[in-house]
Amino acid sequence: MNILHPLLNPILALFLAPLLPGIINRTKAIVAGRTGQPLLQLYYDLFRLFQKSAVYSLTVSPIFKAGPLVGLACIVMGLTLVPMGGIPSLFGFAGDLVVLAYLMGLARFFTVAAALDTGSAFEGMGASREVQFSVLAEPALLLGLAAISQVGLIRPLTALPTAIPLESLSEMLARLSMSVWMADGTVLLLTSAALFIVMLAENCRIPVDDPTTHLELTMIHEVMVLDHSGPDFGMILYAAALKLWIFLALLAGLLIPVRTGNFWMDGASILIGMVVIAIGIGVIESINGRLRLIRVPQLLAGALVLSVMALVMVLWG
Amino acid sequence: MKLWTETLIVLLILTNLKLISSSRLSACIRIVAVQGILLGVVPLLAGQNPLTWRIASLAGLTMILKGMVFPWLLLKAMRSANVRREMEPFVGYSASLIVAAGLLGFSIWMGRQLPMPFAVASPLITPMAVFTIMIGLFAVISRRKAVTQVLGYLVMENGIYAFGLSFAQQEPFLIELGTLLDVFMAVFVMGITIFHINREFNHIDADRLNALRG
Amino acid sequence: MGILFFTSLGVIQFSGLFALALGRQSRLANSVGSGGALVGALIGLVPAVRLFFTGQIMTVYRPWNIPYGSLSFQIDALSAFFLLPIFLLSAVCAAYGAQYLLPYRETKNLGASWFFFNTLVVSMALVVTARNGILFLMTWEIMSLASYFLVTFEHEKNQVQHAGWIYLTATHLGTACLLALFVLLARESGSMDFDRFESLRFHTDAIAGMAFVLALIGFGTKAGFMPLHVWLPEAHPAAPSHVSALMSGVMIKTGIYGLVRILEFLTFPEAWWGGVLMIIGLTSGILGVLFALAQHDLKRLLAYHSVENIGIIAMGLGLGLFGIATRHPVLACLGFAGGLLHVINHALFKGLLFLGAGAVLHATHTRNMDQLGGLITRMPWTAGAFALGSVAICGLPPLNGFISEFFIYVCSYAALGSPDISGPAGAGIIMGLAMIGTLAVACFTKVFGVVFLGVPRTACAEQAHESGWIMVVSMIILALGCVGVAGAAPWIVSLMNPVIARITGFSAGVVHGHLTIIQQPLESVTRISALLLAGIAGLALIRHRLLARKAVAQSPTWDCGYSQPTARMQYTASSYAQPLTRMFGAFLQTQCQYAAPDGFFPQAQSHLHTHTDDLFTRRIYEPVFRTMVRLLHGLYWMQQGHVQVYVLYIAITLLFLLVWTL
Amino acid sequence: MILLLILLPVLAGVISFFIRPGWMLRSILLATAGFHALLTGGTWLRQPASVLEEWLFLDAPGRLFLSITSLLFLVTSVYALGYLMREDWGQRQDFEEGMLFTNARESVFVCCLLIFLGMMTLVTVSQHFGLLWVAVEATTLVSAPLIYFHRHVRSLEATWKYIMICSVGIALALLGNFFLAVAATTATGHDHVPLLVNSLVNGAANLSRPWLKAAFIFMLVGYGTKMGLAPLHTWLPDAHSESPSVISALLSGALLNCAFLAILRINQVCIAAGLAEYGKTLLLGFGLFSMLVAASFIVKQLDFKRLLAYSSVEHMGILSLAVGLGGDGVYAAMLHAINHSLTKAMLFLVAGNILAVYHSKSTTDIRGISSILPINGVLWIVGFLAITGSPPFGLFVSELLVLKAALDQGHVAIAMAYLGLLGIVFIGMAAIFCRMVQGYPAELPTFDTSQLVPNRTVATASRFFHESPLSVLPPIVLGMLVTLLGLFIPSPLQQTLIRAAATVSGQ
Repeated sequence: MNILHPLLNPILALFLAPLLPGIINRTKAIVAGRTGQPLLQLYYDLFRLFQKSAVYSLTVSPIFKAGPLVGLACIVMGLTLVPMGGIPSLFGFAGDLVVLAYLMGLARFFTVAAALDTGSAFEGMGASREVQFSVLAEPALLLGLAAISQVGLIRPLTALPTAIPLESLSEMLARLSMSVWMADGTVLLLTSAALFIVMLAENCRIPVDDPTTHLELTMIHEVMVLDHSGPDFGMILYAAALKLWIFLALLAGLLIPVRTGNFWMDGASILIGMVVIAIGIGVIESINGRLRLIRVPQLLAGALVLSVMALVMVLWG
Repeated sequence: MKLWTETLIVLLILTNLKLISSSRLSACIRIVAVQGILLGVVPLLAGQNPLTWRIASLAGLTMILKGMVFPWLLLKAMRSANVRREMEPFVGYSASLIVAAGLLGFSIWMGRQLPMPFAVASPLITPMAVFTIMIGLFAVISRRKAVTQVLGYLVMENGIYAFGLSFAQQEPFLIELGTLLDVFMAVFVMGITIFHINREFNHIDADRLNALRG
Repeated sequence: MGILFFTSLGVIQFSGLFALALGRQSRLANSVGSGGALVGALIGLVPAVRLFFTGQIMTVYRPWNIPYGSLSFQIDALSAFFLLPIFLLSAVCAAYGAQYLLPYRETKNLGASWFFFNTLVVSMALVVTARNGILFLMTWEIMSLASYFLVTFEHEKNQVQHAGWIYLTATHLGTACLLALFVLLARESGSMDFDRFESLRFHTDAIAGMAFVLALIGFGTKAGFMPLHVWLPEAHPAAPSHVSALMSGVMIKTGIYGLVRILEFLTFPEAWWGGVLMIIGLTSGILGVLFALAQHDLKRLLAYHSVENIGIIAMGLGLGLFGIATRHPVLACLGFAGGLLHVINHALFKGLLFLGAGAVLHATHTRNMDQLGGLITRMPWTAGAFALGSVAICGLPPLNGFISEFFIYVCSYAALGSPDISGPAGAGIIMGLAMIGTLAVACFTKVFGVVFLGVPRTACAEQAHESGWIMVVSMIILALGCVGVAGAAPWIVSLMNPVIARITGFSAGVVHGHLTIIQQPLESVTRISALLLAGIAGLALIRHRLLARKAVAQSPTWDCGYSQPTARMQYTASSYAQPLTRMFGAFLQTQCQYAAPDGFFPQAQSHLHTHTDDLFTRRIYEPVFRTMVRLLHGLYWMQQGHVQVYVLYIAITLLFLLVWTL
Repeated sequence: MILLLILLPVLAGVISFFIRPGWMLRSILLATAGFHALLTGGTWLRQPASVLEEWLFLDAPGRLFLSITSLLFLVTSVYALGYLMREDWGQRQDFEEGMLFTNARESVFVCCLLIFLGMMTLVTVSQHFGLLWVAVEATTLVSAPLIYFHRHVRSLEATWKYIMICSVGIALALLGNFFLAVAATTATGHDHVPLLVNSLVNGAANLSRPWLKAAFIFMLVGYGTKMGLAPLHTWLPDAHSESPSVISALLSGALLNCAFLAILRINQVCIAAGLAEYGKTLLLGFGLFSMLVAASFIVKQLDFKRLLAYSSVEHMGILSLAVGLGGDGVYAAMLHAINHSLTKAMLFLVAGNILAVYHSKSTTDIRGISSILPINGVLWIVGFLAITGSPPFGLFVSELLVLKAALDQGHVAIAMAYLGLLGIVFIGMAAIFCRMVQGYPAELPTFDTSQLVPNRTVATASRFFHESPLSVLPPIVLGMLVTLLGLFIPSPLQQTLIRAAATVSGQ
């Protein structure tokens, strides 16, 4: 495989990620029968925000200013660890999935700290919810990936395997060919469902969070960034788009069993998959309402249960 | 010889029974005095050895101390404390007799469990001694007045002493004398304490001395 | 090498004695005590560090006129591995303490305090080097007692007295198990010398299992395994902060040391040992962090986090045991390495956090987080160090906490592939670790956010000031340590080879072979961390450029149109944690006192007060103790003061014995 | 030499009965104590010859217990010096119930104290069971006036109970002696083995088993009463709490050991006669039950002198348990006896100091000892740690060895019970001792108001309470000794301990 192939995902992401929210919004608009925002709305927004100056609260400290920087940097680094189906990631190594999850954790830490730095009750509220949901989402994510790591392995029959493989995300996903899907489809479906829910939660989509609401009391992610403005806010929006990209890439890698070995073919299929999933998100957002906050943990717990089931099936199935 | 010995044993047992069934203190003290004198006779009868000056003097001393000096001391204490009767003992007089019957049974059982390794004047000596000890203990436990308790202690000592005189005569004189002296000292110290109790509390009810607990 | 080690201990102990002798000349005693500890600990670092480079084991043996005792010491790789954090943290805490204790110089006997501090340091060093059961138990108990006296520094407070009692009780009961453990080992081996224990091969599983359980309880009490942890949340808040740092940072780790050392003697572990340890680890980890989340007291919160981190260490060790029991050397090596590395990491960041908490306490005189806020502008250095410590303790990259958790994660993922019981064990640990990690993030965003960020909630936070330079430098050193371990992670792996070889009993070559598996991923992690930092710097630069020619405005925080926001409207620690504490309410059982406002113009003050007691204290220990006292008092009728009854006892005893035996 | 050891204190005691001036009495006391200690020290250098047809002989266990007794007596007599000088000999008020009382005469006190020493010496050197019995009984009688030194109602009550219970116990022991004599008599009824320990051990094969068993029971119960084995211990807390602290120290530290020695002697005969298992069972039972009873009374005990007394019951239980376990346990018992005596005496002396300042024995009222009596505060805590078997004090080693003995013999249940009870005692004592020492007193003790300046503050109060050397040095010495024994056992002592253990376990 070409040494440049792993660069595909980061480069595509950096340029195309803002498109994904656009696709979702267009879908929602079409389903609702509205004209809706242009597909490239986020690009315009970002451009405008980076042009603007910033307003900072009187109470804030450097932590507030560090929040968007760390958030964006973490997500960008995360990008380098995500493969696109059969196309390996840039820096893949054994255990990179942990690093990926923890980079998002670091981003969360600083976003939340920045929110608390303003001293606003609303932002504290949002921060509090954000960390609450992550408590269930992250185990679901890591267990789901654990299940994937065991799919399609040739499991030794003897009690004493000589070596236990340690794999990177790329190797795990590269294995998921059609034949593996035929054999372990249920596990993969369960995992995909779990990861899909995690994706909805992590990217503040309905039914967990409504990115378009304007009632601060009910918001989660958006309310945390109320005080950010200008380039800071731009970075936050951009990071959010990249994060969505990461999850969609993972999901598409999971759901699209095209492992031909042909770079263009594999890449294109994953990209198409991502667009399809984005449209799917749009449809779901159109036909669902946001859950009551108190119900969200149940949804996430459901995701966790799905992951555990997948893992149980793959370990004993 | 055996006849005399057994008569003595029965007498001792009877004194014990009498002791725990009478309420008048002076009567009790007198019974203990009688028991002391009877006890003085024991070495003369129970031993196999011919009568020596040692045994004779021991018998004499026993009679003097147990039959006269102790009762006198106790009577004096009783008078100074101005008590005449054992009021409401913990165990009533009839019940005491029933308990005594039980203790007698136990003593005989114990005598059977511990057969003498050598020939003795009467197999009843051990039960008698144990019974006397038990009655003494019972008196200490079931009676309220300090004087009665000292009496009980004395009876208990009598039992031990009876046993010792009968079977442990081989032991040197010093022990026996020492024993006597010790008992004497004990009663003396107890008497002094009773005197103090009477002075401090204006009563000699041992059961009311219960400030120290827990 | 031995000379240096004992010189260091001598310097520390004698300076402690000297400080004690100086007594009321507090300022001088303070300097002597802390200076001696600092210098001695730095000297002591030398032999410990040198062992890792020369591999030369130091052994000292002298006969000792105590039955079964011998003055036998050895610094092997495992000892040295624990000596490193002991001496490092001791030195830092000693320096910090010198400044921290100064305000007490009029009212307290600082000489005594330093005497116990230095004794604690010396006894810890001796605990991890002793090679004789009696010697070990003695130093162990002296360590406990010294720390007890340190905890009760402010003994005039009822709370501190109570905390001291709980600590003393817990540690003593733990020691009781250790007594039984060592006596058991001595019975099997015929000697109290560790060398003889080592030659021991426990073929009787029952005895080995019993020894393991005893070790687990005995050492677990000191380490703070749930449910034996109850002394930690009491003792750590009560102690002066440099002492809390030392106790939480390294003293509780002597429990881990003891456990590992005993495992070294019990050559053939069984799978259930690993299972037990893992379940303890999961329980401690998850419940520890949950209880931490529910606390308002800063130091109590940190104490619960020690329980959590001990849980993580226990998970690593549990995986290691699984590995040995199920013959997966990879698991054994990675698990033990992860657990032990976390020992050092936890020492660094928990020490740092306690010192930071101490600085806050020093400046504001309160440990109640809900009264703080906005300290970052008043104490920037402390805040910075604390933030770094917080990121590290959450196990987030690019700091050291992540490195050890990464070991354990990798180990768990590796375990998944094995067909035996290790698979589910690995899955459990992945889930637990993920949960602990996110809960820790929740908890430390709460701590950092509520204490340092926002605006001050009360006057005491308003008037806070930065600590003295020694305290600040101490914190910075530990912060650098956190960064350093993370940066040097790939090289540290090779340093751990002899330690792991010692524990697992594998040859150095085998251990090296298995540990290299993680070498390359670690290098990648380091690279990504470096890139991350570079990325942040780059982004900062970009933003700087973007904003360079524009007017940056400042305004009050947007409060959704509310016209008169006050500091009291900020989210408090309790409200921040509320969704999570409610979610896990079944475990936490938070008690709530609430007086609702009444009417349109409420007159009476309404208030809300929540309190989360320790579940195990309230549900298990207190009832058990109460029952015990009641049962014991059942014997009170014995001593009612009636002499007749007393004589009756004699008679009954006599009759009973006669009837029974004749 | 042995005779001198016994007669010296007795004669000195008799002489001092007729002397009035306080200083003379005190110098006689101190001189006798010192000389006795010197003589005892001499026995370590040269084995004294046996006297009175081997009735008196100083074997290894005897020497051990004699040394404890002599040492304690010396230390406590130094303390008593200060105590007697401080004591107000006129009429004064009892601080608990407010009534007036006086002390006994100083000469009576010194006289009894010295004879007490003589009798305890006699116990340790007696090889003859009869003589041993006489000596033990004599200690009871001479110590009664000592307990009744403060002539008030509570001490009188304690004395009465002490005399009554111990007399009954001792009487039973006497019967035990007679039983032993019967057991030692051969079938003809004329010839007999003398009641000397050695003769009985050597002729053990000819002893009558049932009688020996009965003798053991009676002696165990009898001397056990004196030693304070539960449930025969009932006099102990009363006597210890009401007697002057010097006397409590001697009772706990020396007298209980003497009774223990008596039990060891008869146990030795039993072992030789092949009744080892039988004796062990009884000793184990008494040991554990004593520990249990002591533990239950120590927890939340309201009177600290009673607490110390119950602690003595506990340790007597440990001694009994240790001997019952055999093996290492016997050695441990010997070591433990020393350690316990030193520590308990130290604690009682400190308790005396605390009592003198606070005028209260309540564990709930006394606070902040360390703030007004710093040295005593430290000593109190050290004593607590030592008595509960924490290192680096001697009891740690001995208690560990007892545990080892239990596990070595395979008595897992006993080992667990032992550890559990020790744990309970520790917890109970920790709660009481720490609270007493820590903090500040709610109000300052008001005893010697002349020493206090007005407007005193609690924090500075320590400057106004003088801790005289005579009151703190003796406990300091004891504390140092017990620390030393925890860190290092001198070789001569070690050898004596081993020999003593061998002797009493019948080897």
